[in-house]
Amino acid sequence: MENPLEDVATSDLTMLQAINETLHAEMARDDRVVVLGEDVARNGGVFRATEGLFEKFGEQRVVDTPISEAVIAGATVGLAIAGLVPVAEIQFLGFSYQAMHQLAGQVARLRYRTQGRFDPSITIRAPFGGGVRTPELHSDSLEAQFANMAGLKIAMPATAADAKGLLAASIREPDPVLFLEPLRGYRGIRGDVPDGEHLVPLGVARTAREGDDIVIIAWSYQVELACRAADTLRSEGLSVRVLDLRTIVPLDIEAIATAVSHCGRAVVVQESCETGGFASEVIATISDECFWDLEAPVARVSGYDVPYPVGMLEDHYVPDEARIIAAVRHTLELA
Amino acid sequence: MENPLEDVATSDLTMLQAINETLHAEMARDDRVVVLGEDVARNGGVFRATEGLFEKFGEQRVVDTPISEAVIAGATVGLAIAGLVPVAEIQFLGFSYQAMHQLAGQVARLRYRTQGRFDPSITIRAPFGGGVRTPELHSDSLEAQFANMAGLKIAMPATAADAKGLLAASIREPDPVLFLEPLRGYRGIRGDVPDGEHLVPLGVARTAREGDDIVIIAWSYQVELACRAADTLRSEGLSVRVLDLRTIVPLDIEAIATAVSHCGRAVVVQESCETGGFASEVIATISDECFWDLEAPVARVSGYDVPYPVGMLEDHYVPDEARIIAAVRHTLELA
Amino acid sequence: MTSPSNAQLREILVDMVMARTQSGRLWNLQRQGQVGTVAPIDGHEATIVAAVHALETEHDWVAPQYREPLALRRYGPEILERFMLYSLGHPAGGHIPEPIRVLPNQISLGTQIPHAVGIAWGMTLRSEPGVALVFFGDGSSSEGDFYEAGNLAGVLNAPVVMLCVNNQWAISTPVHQQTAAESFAAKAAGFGIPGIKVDGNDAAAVYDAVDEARSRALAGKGPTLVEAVIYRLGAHTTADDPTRYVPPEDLEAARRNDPILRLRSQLEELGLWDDDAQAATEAEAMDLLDKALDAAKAMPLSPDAVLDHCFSADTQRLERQRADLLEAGQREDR
Amino acid sequence: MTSPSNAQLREILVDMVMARTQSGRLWNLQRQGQVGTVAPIDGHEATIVAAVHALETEHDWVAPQYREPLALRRYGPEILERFMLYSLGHPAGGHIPEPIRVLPNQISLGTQIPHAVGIAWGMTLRSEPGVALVFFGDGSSSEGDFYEAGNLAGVLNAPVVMLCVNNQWAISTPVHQQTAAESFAAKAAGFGIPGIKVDGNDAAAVYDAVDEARSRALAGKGPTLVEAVIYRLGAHTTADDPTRYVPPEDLEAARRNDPILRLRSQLEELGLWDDDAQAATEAEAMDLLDKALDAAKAMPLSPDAVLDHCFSADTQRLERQRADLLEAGQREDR
Ligand SMILES: Cc1ncc(C[n+]2csc(CCOP(=O)(O)OP(=O)(O)O)c2C)c(N)n1
Ligand SMILES: Cc1ncc(C[n+]2csc(CCOP(=O)(O)OP(=O)(O)O)c2C)c(N)n1
Ligand SMILES: [Mg+2]
Ligand SMILES: [Mg+2]
Repeated sequence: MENPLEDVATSDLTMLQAINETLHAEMARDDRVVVLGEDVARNGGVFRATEGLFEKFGEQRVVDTPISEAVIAGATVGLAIAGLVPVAEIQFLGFSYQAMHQLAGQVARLRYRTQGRFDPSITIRAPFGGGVRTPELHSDSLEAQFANMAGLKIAMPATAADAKGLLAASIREPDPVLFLEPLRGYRGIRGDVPDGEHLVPLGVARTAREGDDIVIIAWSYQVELACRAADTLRSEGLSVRVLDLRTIVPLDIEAIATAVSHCGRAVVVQESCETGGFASEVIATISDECFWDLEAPVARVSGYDVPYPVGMLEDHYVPDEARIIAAVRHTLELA
Repeated sequence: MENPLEDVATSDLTMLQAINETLHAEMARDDRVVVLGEDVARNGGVFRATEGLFEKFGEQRVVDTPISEAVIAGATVGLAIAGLVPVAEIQFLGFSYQAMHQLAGQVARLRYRTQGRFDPSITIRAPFGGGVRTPELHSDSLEAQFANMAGLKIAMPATAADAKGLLAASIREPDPVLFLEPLRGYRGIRGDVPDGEHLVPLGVARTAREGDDIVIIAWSYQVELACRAADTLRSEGLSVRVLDLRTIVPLDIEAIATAVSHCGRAVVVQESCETGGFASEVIATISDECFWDLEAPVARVSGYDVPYPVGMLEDHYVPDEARIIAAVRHTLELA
Repeated sequence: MTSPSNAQLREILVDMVMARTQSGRLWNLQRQGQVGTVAPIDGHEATIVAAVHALETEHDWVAPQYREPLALRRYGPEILERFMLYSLGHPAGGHIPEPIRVLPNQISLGTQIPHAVGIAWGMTLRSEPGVALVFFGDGSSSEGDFYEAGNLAGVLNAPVVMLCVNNQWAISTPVHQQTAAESFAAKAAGFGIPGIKVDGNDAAAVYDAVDEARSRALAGKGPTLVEAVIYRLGAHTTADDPTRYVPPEDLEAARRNDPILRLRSQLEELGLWDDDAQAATEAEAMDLLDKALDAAKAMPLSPDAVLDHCFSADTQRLERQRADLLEAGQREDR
Repeated sequence: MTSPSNAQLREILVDMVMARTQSGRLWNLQRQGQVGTVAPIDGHEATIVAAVHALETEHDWVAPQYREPLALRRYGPEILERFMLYSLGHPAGGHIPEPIRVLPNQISLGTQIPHAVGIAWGMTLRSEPGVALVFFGDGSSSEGDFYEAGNLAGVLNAPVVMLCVNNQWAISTPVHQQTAAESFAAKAAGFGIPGIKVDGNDAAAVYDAVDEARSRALAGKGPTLVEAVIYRLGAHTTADDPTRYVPPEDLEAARRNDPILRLRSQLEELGLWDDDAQAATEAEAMDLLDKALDAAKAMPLSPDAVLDHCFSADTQRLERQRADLLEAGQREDR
């Protein structure tokens, strides 16, 4: 299903450009797609992710809402019931808390509650993640909380190509997808993106670096850091695999099991606070699937158990290459 | 700090009675304590947890609010700033989603945001948990989601005595505490409760059953099920320890490590869905702390990855004694 | 605006009597442990039935709270059938079949109001000639969702009819502790839309109000907030004891204003109703309910249905859980 | 109701000029990469300063949104000092010291409104003679929190003054897309409280409105919603490009109505202000800001401060994390 990038024409895009182009393409492809959110229309989104949509598709299909996250999420349920394909933006993931009753209680449960009467073809896009000195609640990594809300799929691309492929797949998916865009990646991640149709199925992890000694498991921007760490360590003769989960729900359990069984050692990286972060779930899954292949405990590299901090403290909170490298070395040293 | 029950006068109470008596005692002890929520005053709460408070302490200190969970939670922040000690009830934990931006973004962060200027002496009580055929969103176990919101403490008593001791400690605590009351336990759990002052510190686990072969780690009503399973297995000659976490934040990491290191094998029981449930955190913590002592992978017994189901399907969803016993047997059989 | 004809009023009364009869029967069945929690309909019949009779069922959507289902008969017999499944705790109770434009019960108060606004908005985007009617209680109006949805509906000019069923109580909380506003209709000012207050025990008045709101919406004039003032004559639900908080004299006064007595005597005067009609309707209501309940009880259900319809297809994790669940079942069978 | 004296108006103007001067300076410092995101105050000065001058700082609480701090000088020099720490991203920026009754900035829109209601309610419970004044924007009024809080305040009769700073924009969203209501003041009807609309560029009018609302509240007559109509003269923040959406002619018209020009010319006519006063105030403003910024820069900060004040004491997990963090620091030092 996935195009090997060698065979297709590609363009060099930032993740932001890839997202914007995909929104353009999906709106052109399916006229049921509507975009709604705060400042998404004339302003093109505070990060310009929706730039040009309003001009191209008009005020009916690209709609600035009042500042009401709950009703942005709640209206998507009604729009889906009415046969539309809503793509809503929550301006920052931290403000999805205002919409949690609609996201966890309604968007996630429409299919289950109605036992399949309605397809919740709903995509909720939201930027998140640290490293860019934003005000409070703009950076928080909440994916683990959403992963515990059954009924939501959660896509967290780490490359520009995946941003395109996963976003297109999310919009076409009959299940609701929370599509999380790393703030640092908007302009900080770029790469070859296939031109034309490009779909990445939800639930299939990606090997971002081959390697045999240890695997670093990550998602979203942390894949970028993991790859840098792997490259640095490779120059020291260590063979470090990097597994990019791409979607945390569905979780590619088999890919995790294969990678960990092969390497025998693993490190999981996340930006959220440690307690109850999704890394715990990955570790529990590893324990379920390949405990006997483990040669050392799986290390976690996480934010700390405090609210996402202010700018001057951010660098002490957010995992970086150095902390990942230290965890890899430590895990390799363990008997 | 904890009274050994042998030395003190006790009464036989249900968990509900213990909670109600504690609210009475704490309101009498400290006139800054105010109780607010839906139907908590004249009606005494839909489960009668606040029965008699309105009559005893009056309409100033026991207040029925409009049906506005966000402002119930949000007002506690203001009340705490004004020097009161609010004890708010969310009628069912599933409706804390309506208040999530206030709970996760405000209640949990008041101390951190103001760097200690204000003490968020806030207690949020909420019933939750399955097995009693409630309508949607009344049963959901959301503790793992809250555990990933730094700044909240989370108490989940499993006995009537702990309901008293932990609730009193929560109300007196300068940090915000989410106090979760298992619906099945309200009348289904009873036992000796110390008369008079009884405090159980937050963050100290309890050994509910001694045992050496394997430890079942649980919290809230699942401790009851775990104890039943342990007792059943004991009659077959197995020595099964049960560790009651009591509070999941703070987590008594040392108690977990000690129990698991001693037994070498463990099962974690939770009612929430599997993915991202707090059992994952316990397993990750075990992996951090005592990987080398593990003789088999730690099993999880959980709800499934679907929304909490309707009545006729509930028994297939909620972990029961049989599933716990099967997990224990399975874990003991593993090489 | 069209007022209901006498023939329509008679149909409305039939549905009202059916709803009350079935609600009473369900109450008893709950007491016998045969069905789950029941929220009695007594006092709400005129408002719900008349509102729904002002709709075109083919085009107009209904988003109920939880007290309405027995009064939504006009949308077809499937509503009762599914509601019996729902009352048993069968998952299929949430599946109201195509093409019926009724959503299942909503337990999370107020959350259905944004859904209705979304549906209404979606219908305009698809140029469909319908409205969305959403029911919600006086208590639910205190949720942020009500306000956010009303405000968005105003901005979008969405064809939605927001019907606040003011039965004076939210469990034990009386309206004056729910809001200090002069009325619930007065809240429309915050959305820049019309707010109408009607006597909800007067079926014709409710019909007229909804009909007018619907016409406005279809004419592109946007949403309307309708407050129907009634009184909850029964308990909140089977789990509630209203004697703890409802003043008996208020209840007495309200009973004298019972919407069914009122419409009955009006139609009796016109010679359109009599004791026989009443008895026949009640008997049919019982019969329909019993049949629907029997059918519901006969509906098969496999244990692993608990995992169905979470997603459009099982994930790897759900596949593992399905295997676990079936294994656990086998263990028990042994 | 007391109108502000000329002397008070002069004090208000001083604070207004200080705020604008410092805001402009901060904008430049942001451009030089010295401080984080800045939300310019231009156009908001009369509303915020005059409102705060109508308060008794010893008793009355202020719950700001995020645009206010530079205009809260009346509450003491600590406000500026802390705001500089905040602008640098220093955690102590959130700690406004005792006994100053001002909350730190609120980023999560509307969430401070329930806090203010809680404070006001708490003050009545403790029989304290104060009110809580909460600032929020036209955009924030669309959040459920605004409505839930307003409704609760109405029911509780809480001594709160809800001040909607209607600067016509919420980032790029104009007021007519924010609500179809006739005004933001009109939303008071939904809470059963008075709603007053004032010209927010008229310092005396704002002072009077807040003073009246405060008197009502202290007299036990409950909350008031005040809408101050102004125009955002600058960008939303340093991250925003308003030329994408603000019609230049509207901005031009608004500039002619600049609240500072207006109060200046009024006081100049009275002989209470002149170019020298203006220059001296601006110079002092710059000086105060630079000093506060220097002090903020000199404020020490240890890496593991990131873990402080989450709880009243470290949990076992936080102890482990503190050790990790210090170890990571040592690795880097090597
Ligand atoms: C979000 C939410 N909060 C609380 C509840 C618990 N609850 C169920 S019914 C009810 C009262 C609802 O009152 P109203 O909206 O007036 O409807 P009525 O029962 O009077 O028809 C409450 C508080 C709930 N179901 N959902
Ligand atoms: C809950 C929430 N949603 C969205 C945002 C993003 N955001 C920051 S400022 C803003 C506009 C606020 O407008 P308004 O309340 O009118 O205040 P103004 O900036 O005009 O002073 C938005 C949408 C936020 N901070 N919080
Ligand atoms: Mg009601
Ligand atoms: Mg504004």
